[in-house]
Amino acid sequence: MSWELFWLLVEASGLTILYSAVSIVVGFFVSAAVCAGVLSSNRPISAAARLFVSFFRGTPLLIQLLLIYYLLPQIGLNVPSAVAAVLGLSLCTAAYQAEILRGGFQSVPRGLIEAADMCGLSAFATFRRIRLPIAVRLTLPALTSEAIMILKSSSLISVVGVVELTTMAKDLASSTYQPLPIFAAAGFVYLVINLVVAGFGQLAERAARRGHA
Amino acid sequence: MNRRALINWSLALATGVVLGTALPSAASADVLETVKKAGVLKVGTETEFAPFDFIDKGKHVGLNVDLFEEIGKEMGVKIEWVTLPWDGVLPGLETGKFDIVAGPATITKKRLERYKFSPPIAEATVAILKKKGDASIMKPEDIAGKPTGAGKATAQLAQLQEFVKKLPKQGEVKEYVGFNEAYADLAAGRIAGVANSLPNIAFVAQTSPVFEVVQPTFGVKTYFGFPENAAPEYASLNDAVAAAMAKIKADGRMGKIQKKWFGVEFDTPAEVKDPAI
Amino acid sequence: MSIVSAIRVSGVVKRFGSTAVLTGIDLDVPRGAVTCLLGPSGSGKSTLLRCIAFLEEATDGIIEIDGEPLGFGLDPDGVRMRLPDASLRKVRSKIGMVFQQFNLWPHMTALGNVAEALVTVRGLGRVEASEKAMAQLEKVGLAQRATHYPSELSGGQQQRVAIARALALEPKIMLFDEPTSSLDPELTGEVLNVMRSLAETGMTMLVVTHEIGFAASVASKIVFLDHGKLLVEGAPAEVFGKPRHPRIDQFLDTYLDRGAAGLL
Amino acid sequence: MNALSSIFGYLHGDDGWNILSGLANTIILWLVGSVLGAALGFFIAVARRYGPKPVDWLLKAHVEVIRGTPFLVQAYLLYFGGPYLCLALGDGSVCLTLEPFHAGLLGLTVYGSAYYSELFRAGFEAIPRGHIEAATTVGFTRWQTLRRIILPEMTMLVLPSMVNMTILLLKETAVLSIISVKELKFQVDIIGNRDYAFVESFTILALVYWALVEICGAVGRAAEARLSRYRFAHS
Repeated sequence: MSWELFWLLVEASGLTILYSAVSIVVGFFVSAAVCAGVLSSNRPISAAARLFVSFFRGTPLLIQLLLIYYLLPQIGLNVPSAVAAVLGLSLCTAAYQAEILRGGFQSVPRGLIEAADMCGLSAFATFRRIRLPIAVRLTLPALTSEAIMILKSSSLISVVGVVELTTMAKDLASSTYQPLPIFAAAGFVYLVINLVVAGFGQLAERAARRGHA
Repeated sequence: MNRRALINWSLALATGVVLGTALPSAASADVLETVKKAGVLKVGTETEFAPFDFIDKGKHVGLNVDLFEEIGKEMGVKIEWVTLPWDGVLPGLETGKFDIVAGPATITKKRLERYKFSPPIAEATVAILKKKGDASIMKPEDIAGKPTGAGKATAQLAQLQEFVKKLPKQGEVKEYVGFNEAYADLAAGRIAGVANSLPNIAFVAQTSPVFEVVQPTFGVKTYFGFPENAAPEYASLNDAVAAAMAKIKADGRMGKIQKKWFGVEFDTPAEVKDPAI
Repeated sequence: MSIVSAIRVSGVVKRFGSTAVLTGIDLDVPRGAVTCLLGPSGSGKSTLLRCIAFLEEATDGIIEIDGEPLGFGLDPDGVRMRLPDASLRKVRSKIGMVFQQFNLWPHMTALGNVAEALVTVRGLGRVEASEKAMAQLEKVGLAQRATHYPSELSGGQQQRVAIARALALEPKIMLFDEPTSSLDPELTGEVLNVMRSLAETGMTMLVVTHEIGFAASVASKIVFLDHGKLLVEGAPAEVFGKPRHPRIDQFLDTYLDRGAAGLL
Repeated sequence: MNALSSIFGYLHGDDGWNILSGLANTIILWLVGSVLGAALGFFIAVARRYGPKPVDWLLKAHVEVIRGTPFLVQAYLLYFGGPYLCLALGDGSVCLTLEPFHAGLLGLTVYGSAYYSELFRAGFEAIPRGHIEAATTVGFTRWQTLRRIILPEMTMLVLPSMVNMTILLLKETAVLSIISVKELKFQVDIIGNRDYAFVESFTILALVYWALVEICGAVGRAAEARLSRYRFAHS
């Protein structure tokens, strides 16, 4: 396999990284809200949040992307490829992240929340300043896994017309009839990106461990 | 009870949402007019189907690119390519994300029920691709008793299955998610031959040093065409494309393009109304 | 008119499902003094304290802080009713609480733990909040440890930070729920010392503890609970002096060596 | 629109049977793959925690490589890579080549194990040291401590992420159609490709996967409810 082909893969990985990174960040904020909704004692809010998780976790991402890309324009919302890609990825990861966070929230020792109550923190302040940061710390390895998962799932955004790493690899494989070396090379590029992500995850874990009771 | 209600509700919603995509788009303005006004014809395709559409050194090239360039000239519009995986291409055509699909697809009875097809652009008749130097297969009948394969649910697979059934000894016919995977298994030695349309495998053999075409073709004669939207507002556009292609065929440009990408020219009828399969 | 008690508990009942933990408690906690809640395990003393902090909702009865009802009040017809959350927050802001398990937030430094509520609740700027928090840490002797995380502090130090955190909000009343029970004996002293000097400033304190020595020497009032009921209350000399209630004898036998009980 | 009726049209006859057999394969691959994957993942997590340093490094490298590359690539290399290597090294006469289904199951197990092991690792980290020390002091062996103390305690934290991961594994089974494992997506795609009925085939896929995910989620919730007695053991 030539350097020229490998370089094409590296170039395509730029979009993989860009779309994944934006979606992970957007998805995190959505997931925090969804998780708060799931744990809420308000029944309609909780039911809506559960339905969100059920739908975006339950159906294949490919189909979610198709719905966003093809269905929304029919109700008058013209979504460009880039927006559809980010929307699909971030809503899907939000559903998964929300479930991960839920496990974390339920493991936050009750005493810490009681202490916040006694200090007069409002429910929202307790959520934002105490429960969320601790839940994130407890679930860092799972959240890192999810980030890596999304990096890889982003291969599906080709269905809305964004040519990223996997699609480029498939294209090259089918035009050169050398699928094995090209897929191996694409796998290597993914590995490098994900090792960097896993490395950041580990740094975060180490920092979090310092502040552990 | 609460949970069950939730599930039912979700399913109903999903069905509604998914089926919604199948509804014809509300816009009923004549598509040809819209295309002319914008000066742009949007063409959807996948890029894993050499030599029709593929990526060479990072650029989208192939017979379709050349052919649509000419069609655009005839119609006085620019061509805008939208490349998607094949799964997403036809839903895109149905929901109006683009005006025509550059597939190409083998024209079959079942597919004609759902879509219109442009005039044929090449023959799709099937031949066998083997590993270079495999002396045990010199004609199609030599695959008797040997494992072979093709892309699943393709017209070519159906032809191969028909053909194998009539041989004295029947080998296994494997189905692959796409032809590229079938080629990979041929290279890996799991199967002895891949059945695909002659234009495709001729190009494969020309590009890759490890494969070779077994002549002649077998099975019934079939043709490749471009899928088109069957809704009435597309009728004038489909006619305009057909007229442009007729002109391109008549003055020899089509032959040149075929020669460039297939190495041979094909004689194709003006229209396939009643396909053999 | 008599002086309003810091805390007044009237007719408080607490049931968890079918088990009654408190079966009707009436109690007055005087201002500016230390009151100790004693009693064997399971007597309901921690539950009572948690009801007073409104971490548990009493099943029945009224709790007044500084003359104002907490969580539940009486409507004009004398029927018990839930009060709005705003009133709950306002009344509860008069109370500071220290827990057995410290409950420091693990992701914040000592200083961060103390300053947090000053910023998010009181709305102080970061700088001002830090200065105030630092002053509190100095009072409990931990100014040098301000940037340490809870996991880097000993149990005694963590509990002193927790006291500083409660004090930073300038409460009128401090509740202590077995503040030294999860500490090694040699770390107990440093926490008790901080509590002693806090008592000397005239802070109203209600302390659930098994430190009988501390109770006897610092408290002005001892309240003894048994089986969810208030058994004895009074000055240490009255409660511990002879003749003693037989349950208190039994209790002292359990918590002190037999010989030591005789010394009291 | 008659999409709904054409969907039902595909659910009986030969197409219906093919879809059903695909569904059966998907469920077998999913269940066996995730059970084996979770078991392997647990042993990886234990070995990394209690084993010697080199074992930890080796397994960490394994986990990062498996996690870091797409399942598509792994399945591809596992299925096509072996024969290629054999052909490169000799005439290909002596060569272990895996059937698609076996290659798929093996790939799924190994892929899942890497992710599961990371979840278990997080679970170990979250358990207060004191609880483990307490078990040691009452004379539990390491294995007993693991089984009786650590496992139940960390389940609460880990369970939702485990359910997540198991659902993700379900969706990864669809990737196996690339190495011609005849699972659900492979069979449903046949209809889509043959008749160009993609909207119908996508709807069928979405509904079936959603139903499976909901079942998995319900099992997870039931397990959580049973295990909730381990929560709030303090105070």
